[in-house]
Amino acid sequence: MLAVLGLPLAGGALLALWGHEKWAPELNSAVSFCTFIAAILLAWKVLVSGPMVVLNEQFFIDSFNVFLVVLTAFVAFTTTLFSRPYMRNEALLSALSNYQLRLYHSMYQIFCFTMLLALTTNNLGILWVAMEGATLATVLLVSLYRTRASLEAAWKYFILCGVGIAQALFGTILIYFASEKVLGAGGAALLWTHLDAAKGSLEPTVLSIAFVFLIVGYGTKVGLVPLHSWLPDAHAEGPTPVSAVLSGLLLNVALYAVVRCKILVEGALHNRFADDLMIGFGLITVLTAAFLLWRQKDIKRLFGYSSIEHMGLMTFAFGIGANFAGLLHMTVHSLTKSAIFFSVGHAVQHSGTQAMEAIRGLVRLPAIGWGLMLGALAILGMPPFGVFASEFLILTHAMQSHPWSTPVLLVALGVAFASIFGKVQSMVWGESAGKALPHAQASLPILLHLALVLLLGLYIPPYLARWYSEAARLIG
Amino acid sequence: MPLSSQFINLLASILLLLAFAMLSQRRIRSLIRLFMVQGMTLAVSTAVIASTTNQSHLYYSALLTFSLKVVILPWILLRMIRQLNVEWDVETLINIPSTMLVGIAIVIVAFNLALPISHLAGTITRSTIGIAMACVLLSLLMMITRSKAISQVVGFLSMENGLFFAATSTTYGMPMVVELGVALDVLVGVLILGVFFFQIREKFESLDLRHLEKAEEE
Amino acid sequence: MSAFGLLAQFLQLFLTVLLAPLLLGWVNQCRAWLQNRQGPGIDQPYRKLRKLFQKDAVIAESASPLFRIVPYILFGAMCLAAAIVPSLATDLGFSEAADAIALVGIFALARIFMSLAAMDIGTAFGGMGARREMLVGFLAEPALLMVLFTASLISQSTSLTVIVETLAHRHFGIYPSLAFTGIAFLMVLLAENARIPVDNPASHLELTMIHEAMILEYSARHLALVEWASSIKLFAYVAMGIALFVPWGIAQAADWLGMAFALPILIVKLLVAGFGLAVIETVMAKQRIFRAPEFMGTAFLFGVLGMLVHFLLGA
Amino acid sequence: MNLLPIDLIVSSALLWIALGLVGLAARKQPAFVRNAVFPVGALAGLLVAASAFSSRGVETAISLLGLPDLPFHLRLDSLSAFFLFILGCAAFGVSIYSAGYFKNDEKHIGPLCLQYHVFLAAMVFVLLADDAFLFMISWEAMALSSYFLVTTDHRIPEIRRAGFLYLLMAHLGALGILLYFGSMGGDYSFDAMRKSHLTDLHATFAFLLALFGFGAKAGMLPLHVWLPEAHPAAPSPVSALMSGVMLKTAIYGLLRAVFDLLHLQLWWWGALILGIGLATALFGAIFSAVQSDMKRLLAYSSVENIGIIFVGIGLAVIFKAYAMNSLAALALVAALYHCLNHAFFKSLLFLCTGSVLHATGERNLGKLGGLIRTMPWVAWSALIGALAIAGLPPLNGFVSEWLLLQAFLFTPGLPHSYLNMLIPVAAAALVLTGAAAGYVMVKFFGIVFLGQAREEKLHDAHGAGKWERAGLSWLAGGCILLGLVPFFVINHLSGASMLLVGSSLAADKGSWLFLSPISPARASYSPLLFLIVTCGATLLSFLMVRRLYHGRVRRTMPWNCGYPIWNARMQDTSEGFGQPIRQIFDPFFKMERKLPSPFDAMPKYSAKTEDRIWHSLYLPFGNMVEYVANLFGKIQQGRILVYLLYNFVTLIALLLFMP
Repeated sequence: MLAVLGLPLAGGALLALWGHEKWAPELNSAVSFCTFIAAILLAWKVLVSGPMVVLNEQFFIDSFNVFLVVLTAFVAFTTTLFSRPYMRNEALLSALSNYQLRLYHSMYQIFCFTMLLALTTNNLGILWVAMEGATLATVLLVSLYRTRASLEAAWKYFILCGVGIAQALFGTILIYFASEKVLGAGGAALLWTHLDAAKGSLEPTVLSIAFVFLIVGYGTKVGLVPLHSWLPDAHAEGPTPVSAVLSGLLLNVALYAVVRCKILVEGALHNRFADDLMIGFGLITVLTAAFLLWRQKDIKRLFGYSSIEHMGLMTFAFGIGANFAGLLHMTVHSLTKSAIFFSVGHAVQHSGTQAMEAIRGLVRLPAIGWGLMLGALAILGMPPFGVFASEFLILTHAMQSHPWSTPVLLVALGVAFASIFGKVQSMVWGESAGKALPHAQASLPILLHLALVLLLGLYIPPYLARWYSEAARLIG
Repeated sequence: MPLSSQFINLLASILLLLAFAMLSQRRIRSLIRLFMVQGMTLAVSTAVIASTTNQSHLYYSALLTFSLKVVILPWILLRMIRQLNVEWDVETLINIPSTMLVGIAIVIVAFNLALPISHLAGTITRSTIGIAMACVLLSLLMMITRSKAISQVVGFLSMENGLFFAATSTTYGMPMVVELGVALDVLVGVLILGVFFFQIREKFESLDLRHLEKAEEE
Repeated sequence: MSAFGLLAQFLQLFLTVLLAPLLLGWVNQCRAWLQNRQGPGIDQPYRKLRKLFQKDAVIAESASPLFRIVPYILFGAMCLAAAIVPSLATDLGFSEAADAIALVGIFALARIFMSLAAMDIGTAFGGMGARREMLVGFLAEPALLMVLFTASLISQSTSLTVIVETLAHRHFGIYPSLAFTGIAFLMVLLAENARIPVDNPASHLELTMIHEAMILEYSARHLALVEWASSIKLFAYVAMGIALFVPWGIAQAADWLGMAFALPILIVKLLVAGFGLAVIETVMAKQRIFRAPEFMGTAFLFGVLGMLVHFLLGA
Repeated sequence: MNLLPIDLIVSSALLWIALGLVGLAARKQPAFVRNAVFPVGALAGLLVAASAFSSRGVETAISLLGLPDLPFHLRLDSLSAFFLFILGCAAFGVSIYSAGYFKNDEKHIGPLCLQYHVFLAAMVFVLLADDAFLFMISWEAMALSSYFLVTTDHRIPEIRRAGFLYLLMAHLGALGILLYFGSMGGDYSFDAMRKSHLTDLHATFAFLLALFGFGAKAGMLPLHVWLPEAHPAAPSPVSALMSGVMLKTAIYGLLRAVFDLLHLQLWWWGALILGIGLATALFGAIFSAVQSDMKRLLAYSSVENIGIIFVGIGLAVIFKAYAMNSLAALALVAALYHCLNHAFFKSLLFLCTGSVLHATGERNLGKLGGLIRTMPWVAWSALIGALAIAGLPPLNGFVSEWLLLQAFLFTPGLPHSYLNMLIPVAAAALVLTGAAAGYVMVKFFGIVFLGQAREEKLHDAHGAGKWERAGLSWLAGGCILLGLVPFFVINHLSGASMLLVGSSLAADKGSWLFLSPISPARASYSPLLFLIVTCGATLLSFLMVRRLYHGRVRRTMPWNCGYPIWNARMQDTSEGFGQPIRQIFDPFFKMERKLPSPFDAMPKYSAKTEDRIWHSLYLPFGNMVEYVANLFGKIQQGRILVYLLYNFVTLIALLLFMP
């Protein structure tokens, strides 16, 4: 448990000192790998002995968050594998200084730390602190290149998420305000385990106001329309490994926070307010993002919007109670989206631009071209990839519980398909005009992710399925 | 109503007044001063609550607030405007009189929302939650109407103040761990922003946010 | 398939194939008479065939084997067509092998092979003729099927034997549906057999010719077979018309006596029909080739109308 | 161990996937891939066909894979067995052919081999699927693998465009199918759907979704636009499989959806399918007549044939709705038989175009000609295919059209006067389509293989290799056999028609020689006798002529009405050949024509015909999406203040409207 949190923190400190060295990427990977192993051990323990509360009740691990911990650690690890050749290329192509490299490596680990902290903490306050920390860590990563565009993106990111997160804090205060009556003042009143036990007796009015603030607040980080505006910019301008973890992990963590709060509010309210809110946000997000995809010209913005769309879909899924599908979608989305960003990163290096019309013939680098093509198809919900499985479950669930919503979803999925696929196709096929990369590209993480997504599309191992069902039950 | 409670209500109304003042203030330097006063008010109110309720950790809290929001942050901000040489801000979306009207509407909304809640509060300061909420929303409004980066940050920080006020006055403060974390985040955030300002100025030769509108989608 | 059926079948086939050129000769002779000419005599087609068979064949150097096979296929297909149209008797050995739809199929088969052979050499005329022929067929084929469908609907069968038996047994009366289809059939007959007003068998004018354009490159025995096949086709069509619209007198069931009577009756009918054809060809003018679609479209329309009238009036 | 047919079929499909991987791994040894992998794949196809043919009754299996609550269900019944039979037969011929064909594509052979075999395997699973999830997975895997095959030559922009359009339409269709399954309810296994009882309205909704989804795949009007783009773009064996087999999976899906999974059928569904089918058939026929690219011509002809199959299905639904089950069986058998036939002759023709393309490098009809002399094997195979597709006796195309027309002739029994009146008109339209098919095939065969070579290089065109010949012969042989002895297959179809409409064609009423679906008095047809008589007469005449007049044959210039100059440019062009049709059906086309003026030094004539549907339906739709996207785009101002305002407004609005 401690290792899961301690390792990235220590790694961050180490890399702050030596992040510019030649072996820094290896160290980065090694730290992430150890974190991953620790996460697996943790998961194993939870799987065997059930939920646990440790360290003076400050940390709480159940099947819901432990699965996200493993996912986060895993994607963080594979991203470091990708980041190694990518940043080497980047250091040559964009002439990064030692300071920037140090900053990058250490912030990367700090970012992982804050995400893991947000996932494992039992204290809603700490959850908030960690979320804010994650924002701060990534702001610096987004503005790493110090170009006008990246500064602009980072500024928007900072302000919008800052405001959002402040609203979430207000929501948290309101929850504390309500729980204090029941649990008494002091530390216990913000501990999720206690709140969960007492959620039935919390004051409904307070909690519904709190939930509005929380969903607007954390929803900003999730990227729910109309609070999403920071997301495409931040994805487009940061280094690609950061885009990969932003899309693949941070959004998940934010959604995790929303869902945790939803569980409480739902328990207190005894009505469908929280669900309806999530459904509404989800649908608006999916639809808007789909149409916005149509207009994109920058490859990373394109996939940024695609992340928005998928977060909307997940929010919708949790809203209608398709929790199993939502969790599965979280998993496959972060695997697929990060794989796509890996390919995109190299593709951009290969062609020297992020403008899609200038990218052609990526298939000349088979791992990149095929990675992007298959990844895009996977994210669009093409079987036999796992995204299809989760979308199938979400859609079928929606058809039974909220039939009116299915046309909206289908329109959105159709438009998203036309938008993304048309663009990806013209980038992957055709004659290549790019130049060779100075360092060999990272094919392994791409293939690994896609293989996992393919596997999940055809077969969900029983222990994973049990895990999901367990977590889905927890969510309610 | 006990005296301390009345006093706190007074401080709360001062906060609200300050929020309006900030909303109408065009000069950045005065804005920061107002922010300082806001921090001061906050610290005082925290201390008063601490003394009334004998919540010792609130003293630390008050101290923290004071040092951070009255001393450190204004100092940093003032230094910055001196170095960056920005004095005036211009309102962008809405002019100031209309902003005030919107602000009043917001206060009404916030009060009405808080009405059912404040009955529940067991603290001596129950009616303040509406004011805290109004402060938060007013600060948000201020961020929307300003075009200079620094005034946005001030708005952001005053929002933080509103939150803090909500936390102390309605619930006698959050657990210490949380508060420390919040404070750390705010501090780091401001430091990062400082770095940012210089970078932005270096690249754009200005701190005007209208330069940061390039990422439109055609 | 009874012994009688088989025998009757061969008898009819034999007679048809032999007599077919005679019908053509008769039509031409009548036309000559109507035009105040003396005419070559009704045995002229036979003389022409004999002449052609005895010549040496001249074939274009670019001709493929397809070109040389087609005349035989054409001849074979027309023989089958002549065999299954009941002209002498209804109890025919092969009648179960092909019904009305298959009959249309046979004509289509012959037409397509003819067109392909025409395109084989690669001359301008060949392609032009093939295209025009296919166009005529494209419109004539459905019209013919409509005619046959109406008959099939009346008799609840597509088997030609059954159709003829049913039609022959009904009470004499006015059948508007048959009137419509009769007109349609006549138009199809004219078009399919390259008669005026769609085509002129006697003309080699490039602007108008259809059938002749296709067989330009044939000579000697191949040409003889093609010509013979066309005369059988004409015969089959006329026989079909007789069978559909004036079926009385065709021998039914195993009836040798009936057959003995049927032959002279058939000859009389053929003479009348041939004369009728000649009259039509004399009084009508050749249409422009662009009018052909309209002409065939009208035929198709009549066919459909006939069928609808059948539904409407039940007759 | 007793191996059931379903096991054999599943193992063949897995073998295909394995072969694909082997091919990918061995991409550095293209000769091995061609001469070993593809033939083995062909044998697997034969195994599929044989197992499917020998299967009786219903076999089911449940796989370990799939979702936790919904493992993959497999089911082999007579309907899927029949379509698997089609798949196996066609796959055998096409794979054998591919072994020879891909020698020019050695660069791509690895991915090509994988995609090709995955495509085959996906089709198997589509046909075997017994739950919505597996069905959708294999359905989309099929679309995806064929998309990759279509874009094999992705350097050409048109091919990319075609591929995009194809996958987009496939995906939209798939969404429709998904919605259909969703509206059927239950736990998404087909068994549950069979048991569900929907109201009329609900069932109609489901039916329309299924029609949309499967129609998009089948190329039904007006969802056909992808088909003439995608089929020509693919390598020829793939076009063959797509046209020959993949379109049939859509037919399979529609049959499964309408007859098997939905428990009721309404008569107007049938009328709708019938109407759409007719429009599709007519549309396909007249459009293929004006094409000048040989593969596009064949693609439009596929549209036509799909229309014909739809007509059969529509009739079957009408009959079934009025509980005239034996007639429904007749119409259904006609449709199914046409599926089989089309698989054979369309694959054959596409493969022939493949050989022509390889030998000449040309797809444009205007640059071909006279190939019967340089590549006789291909030419004669193509002739068989062309005659079969034109519906000429005694080949297989005629049998299915004959059955279909028979079904039409029974409509007077329907208790619905409008239908009674309209359906014969529909029969007329169908016949018109058939005649148009003849026109098209004369154009296709005549221009490609007959006449003189329109380009110099065609004289060096080489014939097909031995693998290719083998593949062509298999399919051509199939066309002939299916035409001559339809009885056996039709007998076999009784299982499927029993399953779907609860009745079968009592084929045992006739002897094996005769085909008489109802009674010999109503109608009968004996292709074998037909052939014997025709051939007998032909042979007899041949022998007689030989014997009596064995004149010499002299070869010389063609006579050509005595015109002395004779060259290839004087032949009919493909545009010229299509001109009459273009003129008659003028309103159907959007035509651009450039006529040279008499003073042009280099006179050039060009005519381009386009699909009106594309301009009147798809482009406005695309513009609409564009417009909406721009509306949504307005919210991305790029100004942070505006974004903050969004946040603020959202918050206030939610607070105000909170319950």
